[in-house]
Amino acid sequence: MSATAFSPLVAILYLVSAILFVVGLKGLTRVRTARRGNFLSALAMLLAIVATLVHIEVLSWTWILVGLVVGGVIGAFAAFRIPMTSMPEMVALFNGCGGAASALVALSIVWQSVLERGENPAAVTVTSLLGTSPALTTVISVLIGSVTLTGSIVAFLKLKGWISGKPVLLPGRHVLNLLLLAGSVGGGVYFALSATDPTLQLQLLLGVTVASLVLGVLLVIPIGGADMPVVISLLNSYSGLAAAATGFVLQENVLIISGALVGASGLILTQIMCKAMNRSLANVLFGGFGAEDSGGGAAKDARDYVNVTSYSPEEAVLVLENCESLVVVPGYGLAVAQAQHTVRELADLMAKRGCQVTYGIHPVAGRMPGHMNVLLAEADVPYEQLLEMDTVNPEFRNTDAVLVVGANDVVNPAASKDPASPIFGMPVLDVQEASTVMVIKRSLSPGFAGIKNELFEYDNTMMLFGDAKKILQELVKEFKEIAD
Amino acid sequence: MSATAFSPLVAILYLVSAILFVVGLKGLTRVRTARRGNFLSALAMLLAIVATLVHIEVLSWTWILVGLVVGGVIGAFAAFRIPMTSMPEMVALFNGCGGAASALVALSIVWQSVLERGENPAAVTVTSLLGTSPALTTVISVLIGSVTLTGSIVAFLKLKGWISGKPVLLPGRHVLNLLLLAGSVGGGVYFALSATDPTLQLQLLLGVTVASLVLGVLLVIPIGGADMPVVISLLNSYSGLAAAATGFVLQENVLIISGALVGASGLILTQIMCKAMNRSLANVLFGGFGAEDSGGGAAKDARDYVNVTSYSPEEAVLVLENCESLVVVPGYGLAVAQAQHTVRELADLMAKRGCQVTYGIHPVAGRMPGHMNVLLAEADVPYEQLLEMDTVNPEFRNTDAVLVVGANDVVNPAASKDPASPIFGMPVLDVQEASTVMVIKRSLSPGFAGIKNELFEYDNTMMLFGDAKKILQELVKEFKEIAD
Amino acid sequence: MTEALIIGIYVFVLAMFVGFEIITKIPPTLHTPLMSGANAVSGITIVGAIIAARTGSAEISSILGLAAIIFATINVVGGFLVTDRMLHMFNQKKKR
Amino acid sequence: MTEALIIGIYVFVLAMFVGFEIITKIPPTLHTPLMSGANAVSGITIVGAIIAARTGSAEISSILGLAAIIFATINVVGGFLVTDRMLHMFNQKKKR
Ligand SMILES: NC(=O)c1ccc[n+]([C@@H]2O[C@H](COP(=O)([O-])OP(=O)(O)OC[C@H]3O[C@@H](n4cnc5c(N)ncnc54)[C@H](OP(=O)(O)O)[C@@H]3O)[C@@H](O)[C@H]2O)c1
Ligand SMILES: NC(=O)c1ccc[n+]([C@@H]2O[C@H](COP(=O)([O-])OP(=O)(O)OC[C@H]3O[C@@H](n4cnc5c(N)ncnc54)[C@H](OP(=O)(O)O)[C@@H]3O)[C@@H](O)[C@H]2O)c1
Repeated sequence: MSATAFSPLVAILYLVSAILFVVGLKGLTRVRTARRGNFLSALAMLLAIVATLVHIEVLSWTWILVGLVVGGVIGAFAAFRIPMTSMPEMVALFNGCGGAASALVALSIVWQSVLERGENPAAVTVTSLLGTSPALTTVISVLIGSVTLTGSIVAFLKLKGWISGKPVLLPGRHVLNLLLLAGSVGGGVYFALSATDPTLQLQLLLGVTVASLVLGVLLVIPIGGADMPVVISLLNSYSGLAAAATGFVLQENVLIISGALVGASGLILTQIMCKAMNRSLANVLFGGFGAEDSGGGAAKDARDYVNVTSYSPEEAVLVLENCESLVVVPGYGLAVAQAQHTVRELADLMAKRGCQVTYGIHPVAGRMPGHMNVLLAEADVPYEQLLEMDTVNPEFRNTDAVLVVGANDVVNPAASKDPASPIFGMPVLDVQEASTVMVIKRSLSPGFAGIKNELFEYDNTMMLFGDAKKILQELVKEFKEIAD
Repeated sequence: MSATAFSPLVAILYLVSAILFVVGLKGLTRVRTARRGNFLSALAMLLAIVATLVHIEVLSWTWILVGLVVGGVIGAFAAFRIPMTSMPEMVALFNGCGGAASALVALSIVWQSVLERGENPAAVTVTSLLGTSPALTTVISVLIGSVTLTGSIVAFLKLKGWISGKPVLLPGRHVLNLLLLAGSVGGGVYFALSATDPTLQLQLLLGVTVASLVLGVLLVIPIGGADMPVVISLLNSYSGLAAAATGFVLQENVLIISGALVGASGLILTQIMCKAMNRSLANVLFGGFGAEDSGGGAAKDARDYVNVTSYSPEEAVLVLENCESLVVVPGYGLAVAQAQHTVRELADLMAKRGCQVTYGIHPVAGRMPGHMNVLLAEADVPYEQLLEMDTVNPEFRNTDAVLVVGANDVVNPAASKDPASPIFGMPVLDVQEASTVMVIKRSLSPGFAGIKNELFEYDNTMMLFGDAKKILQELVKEFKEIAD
Repeated sequence: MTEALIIGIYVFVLAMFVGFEIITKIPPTLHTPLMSGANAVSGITIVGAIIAARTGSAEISSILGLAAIIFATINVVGGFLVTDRMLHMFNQKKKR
Repeated sequence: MTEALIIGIYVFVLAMFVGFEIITKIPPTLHTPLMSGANAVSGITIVGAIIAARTGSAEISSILGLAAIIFATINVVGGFLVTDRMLHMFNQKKKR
């Protein structure tokens, strides 16, 4: 480590910590071991922090303690306060913090080792003092960290709805982004290799910082709000790489290892998520998916539909009370309406009447991976009733009724039928195979993909228009009346 | 590297080589990519060798070239000459060479850097000159390398049948082995830590070498010949660890990485192989499995059997010519008799008559993993006809006839029926479910596990006694006569 | 290129391999927890933040360090707690 | 313990993880080829052997080095060739 002397004990502690990170992350990939895996990772982090505190010559504890306490309180408060359904936003914010921290550490090292030296500061540069490669990794850390920070903030704002979720497609944005990237990289290389003047070097560094902050915004702005989970996963990978870059600056292997672990696993996860939506990463990042001008089959409102039959909750209950099997298919609308408890109430009433109720969970239903699982878990729906797509799809032909609650794209038959459809190829739930399909949504507006769904026109489809929670509450009320 | 100056270019070449090793080994785990994987590993090795030659200051090329040419010719000659069916022996020998090389390198470093110094050699020890940890890793490299060498040689001799395949169980062998191990380790530690006298240090090093050479013999002698594949896999893992230890001595990361890769993958493979036999590694190493005194159900000859009916090849053909489906179950006896071509001839004749012929391959049939696959591949049996155990087992109930050729343990019903049997729990091929089972073997002697097989007494079993090749040739002859 | 940089690259490459290999098939339910758990791990930069802030002076470097500690701690503490909260939910359901 | 040793241990541990992770499910057919392929890789000790023999003197160290080169080369060349021979057999079969 450049900042401190080498200590074998601390190196071993860091190694143990790195091993625990590996074991912990591996644990996170299996349901049975996930919680223990998370715990092991947290333990690894604690170990790394303690080893660091023991190791370095702390000149003043005040700021370290202040920082730990303030950050810890904010983090814990945020973690306990937010509702489960706002997880993606929260993860985005946390991720931004990580990126910011990596960039700040790199900047602080520059100030500390160069600008604040007792000797004549005009005589030394980062490169002359620390060497070329630490200078280079410093600027990489700043670059990636800054992009992560502002990119995550934009993702957060989009998910919160504080700025429009619609892709903002500036003209010439690709050129602008390329220029900014080239500028940052070029400035960074010049910073590390050729600068001999500390003032110029400082200006370059600040220039790179600003350029990457802007770049982060511009890269995420053109991406639709619903693609944010993928973006966050990618930014998560970046924040790992930023931490690894910081590790190169400090020559600390534990940072390099954990950073690389996160970098790699984030990339893999991003790919897995893209695959589940049947899209390429490039399409997610640069496709402007969900923008106004999105391709063929775009639908805005009822004018695109013919032969849609709307039913009242009373009529729906007449069908439901004779069902022997019901599959509930939840979608993003369930989260919007916060109707998870009501849907469970209805399911329980049906089950009491002898109907077999299960839930069909599409892997990308909602707006984050596992969105429906989290939502239904909050409403205490038994785990065994949640069926994955591959399990539930062959069942639909033997199902009396399907209740689609605020789902749209994930039940769109065009995905398997219409090669011209933008979502063609994405595996969907074949709800139309059931005897009756009931769809609860507020209007005929499209879902995330912005396209028409001809399921709503099918003869065996009953549309129940209204807010999911309200409609479900009415269904529950009717049911109770029957029971009395 | 202690022996040479640091060169970034060479370090990068070594890194590329290490990456290629990882990718290559990963490729070796899938049938589709296995050959390319092996090629990539070989490329990685070539790269590492070239990088080394470029890098170090070669004072004389003679010996290096002599070594490469002599070793290369011997290796290539051995690789091309041996029959496919002697693979395990060959791998054992190659493996022994690897262990020997690691030990020799470590010894050479000691001589070169200490004993052959121009200055007064009496004044320096390995430890004082190279440091404690290189001294320690040197002795580890010698220890593991020597055990690998002699262990592999014993495995080779057992497989070749040049020494008895029977476990040789010396009384008190566990104590003796423990003493030898403790002696080697203790001597090694003393060598690295406390020796100040170079003569004593040299004596210690030679003592450790001799003790580990003896240990290698004693560890493998008590293991039955048929367990040798597992032993070789374990020794393979050791040779990797020896290479890694050499890497520590030379402070060369490419050796550490490739050595650790082999060490880890060898361990995993050993475990997989033990699992396929439903035995623990400890049982394989220390159980003396296959010794004269092996537990209940031991059977030596015909006196243990009642109700065995022996048939002639003519009678067998009468049954076979009416079969619509035949499963051939090959075992170790097929390899002994070298009857793979003849069995294929018979199968082709049957197929021509409209019978559907497949082969049921048990994962541990024969004496090495994939033994039957290699054997039948040599006889050009189409790959699609080879069915794995899980695929073929449900088929037996619909099969007209099963032809068991020199297999015994892998078709022993006791494995699933008799909890007292030593092989209880091992998954076997349920051949008895077929209408007729024909078993070709020379006598009623037991197979590798040394136990009775009551399949031979079943009513639907026809025993065809004789050498597998001879019996099969007679069957082929009879068949051709029918066809005429 | 210095030897230290090369060694860093070795360690980095190996750790990337480990990262790629440990995440293979993962059920969709765990996508979000894995994301947020991995995110918490990337807060390891806190080690660097502590080093940066250790002088406790009023100089710019220490102030940047303090800010880095705060941000990194939010990331670490918030990340692990939020992940645990999510996973707790799934576990509860399974026990019944 | 020196810094060099510690770094070696880091590299070793990471490579062990990689080794454990890349070998997961492997069909029985490939057990023997994998064994012999991995065995050939362990011949990497040839790098050390070349270093040991580079002086080419008639001293004991060089003679040990020469022996090491011969053994390691047998391991490497024989191992890769034998593996390729085995795999060639399987591949041939599949093409038909
Ligand atoms: N899960 C992920 O990780 C992830 C990530 C990125 C993108 N995506 C994308 O998101 C989409 C998910 O599909 P989805 O079927 O779940 O959702 P969707 O296709 O976006 O459809 C949601 C539907 O819910 C309705 N809705 C909204 N608020 C409602 C309320 N209060 N009450 C009743 N209905 C309401 C909307 O129709 P009305 O406005 O008419 O009510 C809308 O059509 C997919 O296209 C997927 O690719 C998912
Ligand atoms: N595949 C592996 O990797 C591996 C590794 C270690 C151990 N093993 C063990 O090896 C055993 C393999 O089972 P297996 O059924 O293949 O073999 P087996 O149980 O050893 O039986 C082989 C049979 O072949 C007969 N035989 C020998 N030479 C013959 C010839 N020339 N013609 C006709 N028959 C002949 C023998 O009986 P006669 O003497 O009466 O002819 C013997 O009963 C298992 O117990 C397994 O656990 C396998």
